[in-house]
Amino acid sequence: MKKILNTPADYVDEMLDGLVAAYPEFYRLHGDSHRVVARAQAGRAGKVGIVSGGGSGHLPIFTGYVGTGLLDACAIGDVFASPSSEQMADAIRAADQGAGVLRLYGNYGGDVMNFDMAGDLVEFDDIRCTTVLLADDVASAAPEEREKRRGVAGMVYAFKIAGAAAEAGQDLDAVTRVAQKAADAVRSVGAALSSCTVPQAGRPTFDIAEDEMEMGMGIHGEPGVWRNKLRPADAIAGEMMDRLLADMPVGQGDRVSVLVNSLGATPPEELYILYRVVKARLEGAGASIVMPLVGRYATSMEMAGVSFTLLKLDEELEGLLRAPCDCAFWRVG
Amino acid sequence: MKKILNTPADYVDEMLDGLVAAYPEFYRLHGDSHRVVARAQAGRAGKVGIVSGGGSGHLPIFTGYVGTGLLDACAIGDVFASPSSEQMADAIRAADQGAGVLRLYGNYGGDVMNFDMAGDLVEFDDIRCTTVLLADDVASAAPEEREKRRGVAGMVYAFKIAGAAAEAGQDLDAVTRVAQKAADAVRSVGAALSSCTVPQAGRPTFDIAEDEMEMGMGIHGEPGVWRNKLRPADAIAGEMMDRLLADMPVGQGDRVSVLVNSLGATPPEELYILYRVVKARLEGAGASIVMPLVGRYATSMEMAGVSFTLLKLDEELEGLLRAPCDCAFWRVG
Amino acid sequence: MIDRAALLGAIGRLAAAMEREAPALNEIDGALGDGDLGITMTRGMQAVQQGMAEMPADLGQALLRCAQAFTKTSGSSYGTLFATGLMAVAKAVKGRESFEASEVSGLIAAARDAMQARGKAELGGKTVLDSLDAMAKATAGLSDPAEVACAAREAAREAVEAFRERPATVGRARIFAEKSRTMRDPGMLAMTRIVEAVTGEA
Amino acid sequence: MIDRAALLGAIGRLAAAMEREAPALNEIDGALGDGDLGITMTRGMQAVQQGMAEMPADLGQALLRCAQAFTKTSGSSYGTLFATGLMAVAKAVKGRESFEASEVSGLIAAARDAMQARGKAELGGKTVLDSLDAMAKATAGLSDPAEVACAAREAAREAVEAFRERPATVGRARIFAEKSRTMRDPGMLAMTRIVEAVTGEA
Ligand SMILES: Nc1ncnc2c1ncn2[C@@H]1O[C@H](COP(=O)(O)OP(=O)(O)O)[C@@H](O)[C@H]1O
Ligand SMILES: Nc1ncnc2c1ncn2[C@@H]1O[C@H](COP(=O)(O)OP(=O)(O)O)[C@@H](O)[C@H]1O
Ligand SMILES: [Mg+2]
Ligand SMILES: [Mg+2]
Ligand SMILES: [Mg+2]
Ligand SMILES: [Mg+2]
Repeated sequence: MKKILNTPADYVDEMLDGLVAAYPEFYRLHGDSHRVVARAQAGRAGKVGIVSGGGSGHLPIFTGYVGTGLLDACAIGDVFASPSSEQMADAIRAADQGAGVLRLYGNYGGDVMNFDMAGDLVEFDDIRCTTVLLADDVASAAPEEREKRRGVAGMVYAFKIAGAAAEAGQDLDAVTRVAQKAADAVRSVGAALSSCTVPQAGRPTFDIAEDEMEMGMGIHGEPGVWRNKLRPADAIAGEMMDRLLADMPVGQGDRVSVLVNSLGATPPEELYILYRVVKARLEGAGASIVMPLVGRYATSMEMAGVSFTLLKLDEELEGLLRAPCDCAFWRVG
Repeated sequence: MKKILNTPADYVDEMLDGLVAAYPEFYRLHGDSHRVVARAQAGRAGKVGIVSGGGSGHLPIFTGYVGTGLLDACAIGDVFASPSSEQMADAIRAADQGAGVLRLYGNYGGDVMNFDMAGDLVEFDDIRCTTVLLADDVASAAPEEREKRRGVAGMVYAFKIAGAAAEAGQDLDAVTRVAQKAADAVRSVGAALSSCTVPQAGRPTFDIAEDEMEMGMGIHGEPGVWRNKLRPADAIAGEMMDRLLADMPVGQGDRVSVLVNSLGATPPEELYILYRVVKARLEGAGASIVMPLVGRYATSMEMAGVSFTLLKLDEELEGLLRAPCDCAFWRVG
Repeated sequence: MIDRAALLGAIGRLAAAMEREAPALNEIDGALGDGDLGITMTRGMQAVQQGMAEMPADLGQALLRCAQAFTKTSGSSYGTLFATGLMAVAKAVKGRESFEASEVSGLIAAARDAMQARGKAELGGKTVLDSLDAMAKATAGLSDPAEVACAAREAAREAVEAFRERPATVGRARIFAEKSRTMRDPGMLAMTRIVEAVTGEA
Repeated sequence: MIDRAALLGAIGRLAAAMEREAPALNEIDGALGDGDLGITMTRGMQAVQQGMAEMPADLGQALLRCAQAFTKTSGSSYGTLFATGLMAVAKAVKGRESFEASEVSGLIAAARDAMQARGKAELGGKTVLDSLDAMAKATAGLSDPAEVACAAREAAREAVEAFRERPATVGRARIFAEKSRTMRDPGMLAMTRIVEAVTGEA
């Protein structure tokens, strides 16, 4: 897969320049590292701040979700590489409106170390920080080791729910609690058809034959649970739903939201073909689907493939999910 | 490039089933051909109807833009194939609220014949129809033969502007006039890095080497103006801007909107890298950019590549561009 | 004399011929375009056949139904052009239960003109229009049914060959103008097969 | 006795060594991961060197600055762990302008523990922690500077080899656990090069 870029070394900086140039009403660069994006208009004084961050190459994750009812700031690293802890500390400082800051991000070793370190750094600024980790990828570890799972598209729901709680004026503990509740109620699984190319590497991250797919693959190309011939859409969707529902059963009267997500190159046409099965399975189990999301919400640049994310709702989560939000990539209400 | 589907023959029907299942608040299937999508709630009685249509495989074009302040109905063919004139006639009937219907679509031979034929068919229903064709691809014919040019992403602007005029209560002649004005003020150019695969064909529409790109290529793989080694992003963007501005100069004090569009697989990261150049060129010429659009607005499934579309505004067009609209893929206001 | 019975006979033969020729027509269309020409004609004629039982005696009404079968089943250029031609003939014979072989030339010309208006192509551009033009000219002044049939067939066949070396100028094939220079036009070839079937020589 | 002068000397040697070893470290990291280990160390040490002129005499403050150079320039695991270790040592010697060779073992152990808390990895998992652990143990009870240096170097070198056949258990390399079984851990190898440079044997 070819890429449109100038030099790999400038990829992320130029990408961020273009992003803030296109949407000055939503985003601004904060500080002088060029790797921290904050809301164009800072949140209300006294609002709990929410930061996220991680490697580049996943738009709209992470940076795209900086906006009202969502994140306050983000630190962005090179493609698939953690930002530095100083950049994360800067994002925390940008997000702080005096009520403390929730660090809400995906469970990747480097990001965890750096966000922890960033917390140590902002202790000097007297900013209170909490942490909620997304670990929603059911293919990445057994249920007994849930805390080892990778964080993938489930982040989108967590950003939305925590962001709504913060916007509603809840305090840091309350926002943290509801973010954790969302993180506990979300499950994802992905399947990849092709690799993306990290600009610095210049070649596909992994090789996969023209007639193969991999089930359970991670968004950086982490190995999945099987690799085999490409299957029909309904079989792929069926197995992905099996895996999600085995991990988090959904039954009569349950209310769930579902995200059918393209990892990048896979076009919406194919997502709709898959969504038929997702809907039939959930409604067949007696559940109601609330605010389904179908599109590109968490990607690996031009990787072909999809992920499904299931969020089981209670009244509180549903209210927060439906609350307004606004950024260049997603708007509710 | 691999595809997620069941059988090629069911690709479009299943895609449309999934689309209306995901967004019942926006879309419904109209009639029994299974290839006409109309607004979930029909427009006001007395509102001018706007229909579009053409082959599948370009989402959000065409179907995605059915919605308030945009289209009333669409007829959708197989991938890259015109719908039948009966289906177009059905779309016109669905769109008609007694004030006549504007046919607003891209200049492709088959679509033109069928929409003309559809007009003949709905004469029996006493529906008055007008036509505005988009022919915005500057690479597809010389300026002297502008009427032979293909219609590409410029449609998005035309839908928006005509849709806003119709929503505002303008009559058929007025809506047609302003749609034509938009069609005359819009220019596009594309560049492809890889082909997509038509499901029925099962192999890429065209072959292009791993280190090559093609300038001016059409969204169905129509040949462009040159094919050569892949160039740096800034060079690609520069040449595309050269081509647009040569065809429609933009100068001091002009107000323009610009669409930096992914043809499918190209991720937003790369669009932002390109947008830096687009912005610099337009602002360097003394123009102001109004409501830039950066994303996937008109695609060829999983084709890698981009298109730029420039719309020169006057006060009337700017007002209509900024008016509210709402569909599953685009919302303004 | 052409009446309802003759029409039904022609429909049966044409439907069978299109089914038989579909792979060949798809293949020649596929070399320069999307390879659907055989499908277009087969589907259209199947739909026409389904309406045969209730086919009106009024040939205008009957041919309008045939045209509609094509507007329903196909969005491809050829289907729409074919429907356009049928509608033009239908208009010309509206209210009549039969017409004569001597009228055929004028009816073909009417179809040609309507199709030209629809498709906005020039005569001489290596399309089905050139087949129709040749057929209209070759049958002009003739009135013996067998002679008319023979002249139409010959004209269609000769036109395909006469235009073979020309570049395609319309439709998808235009993109491959150079490559098309050695190839017969799919729409012209299809028209030959159509006339052959309709006149009972296929 | 280790003081500001000794620190500045070590910084100079380490910066030069990392620049020299960068390609080799990138390569070994690239076999199982993202190949940035050499870059991480080079960039970090360049930033440390830039702060050398104003390096405080308080070794706690000085080492904190060194740590910050890494938190600024790198988001890679090794950079953050290295900064974490430096911060732990900084904390331990805060307010002092020198410390003795006999304290080195305890300081290394403090770094090891802080890094373990940061990275949540187990000892024995084939990571830089195992190098530090071996070094802390080998230097325990020693007070002669040359002996301490020698013991630390030897321990680091031996640890790399002792863990060579083990599978990787943390970070990116864990994905390639099987492949990693014949390979030295990049972070352990880097620690060997670091000790060699700091102790003036590289
Ligand atoms: N505008 C036109 N005018 C006249 N004939 C046309 C026109 N466009 C196509 N044709 C004829 O139709 C044939 C192709 O038909 P078809 O396969 O249905 O086209 P497509 O699949 O590209 O819509 C051509 O060989 C030509 O004879
Ligand atoms: N959680 C951890 N705990 C201890 N050591 C670790 C940890 N993660 C990585 N390492 C060490 O760091 C080395 C890799 O560092 P680095 O290349 O910076 O990782 P990455 O580029 O994947 O972030 C490994 O060889 C290992 O020694
Ligand atoms: Mg064809
Ligand atoms: Mg066709
Ligand atoms: Mg590394
Ligand atoms: Mg790294």
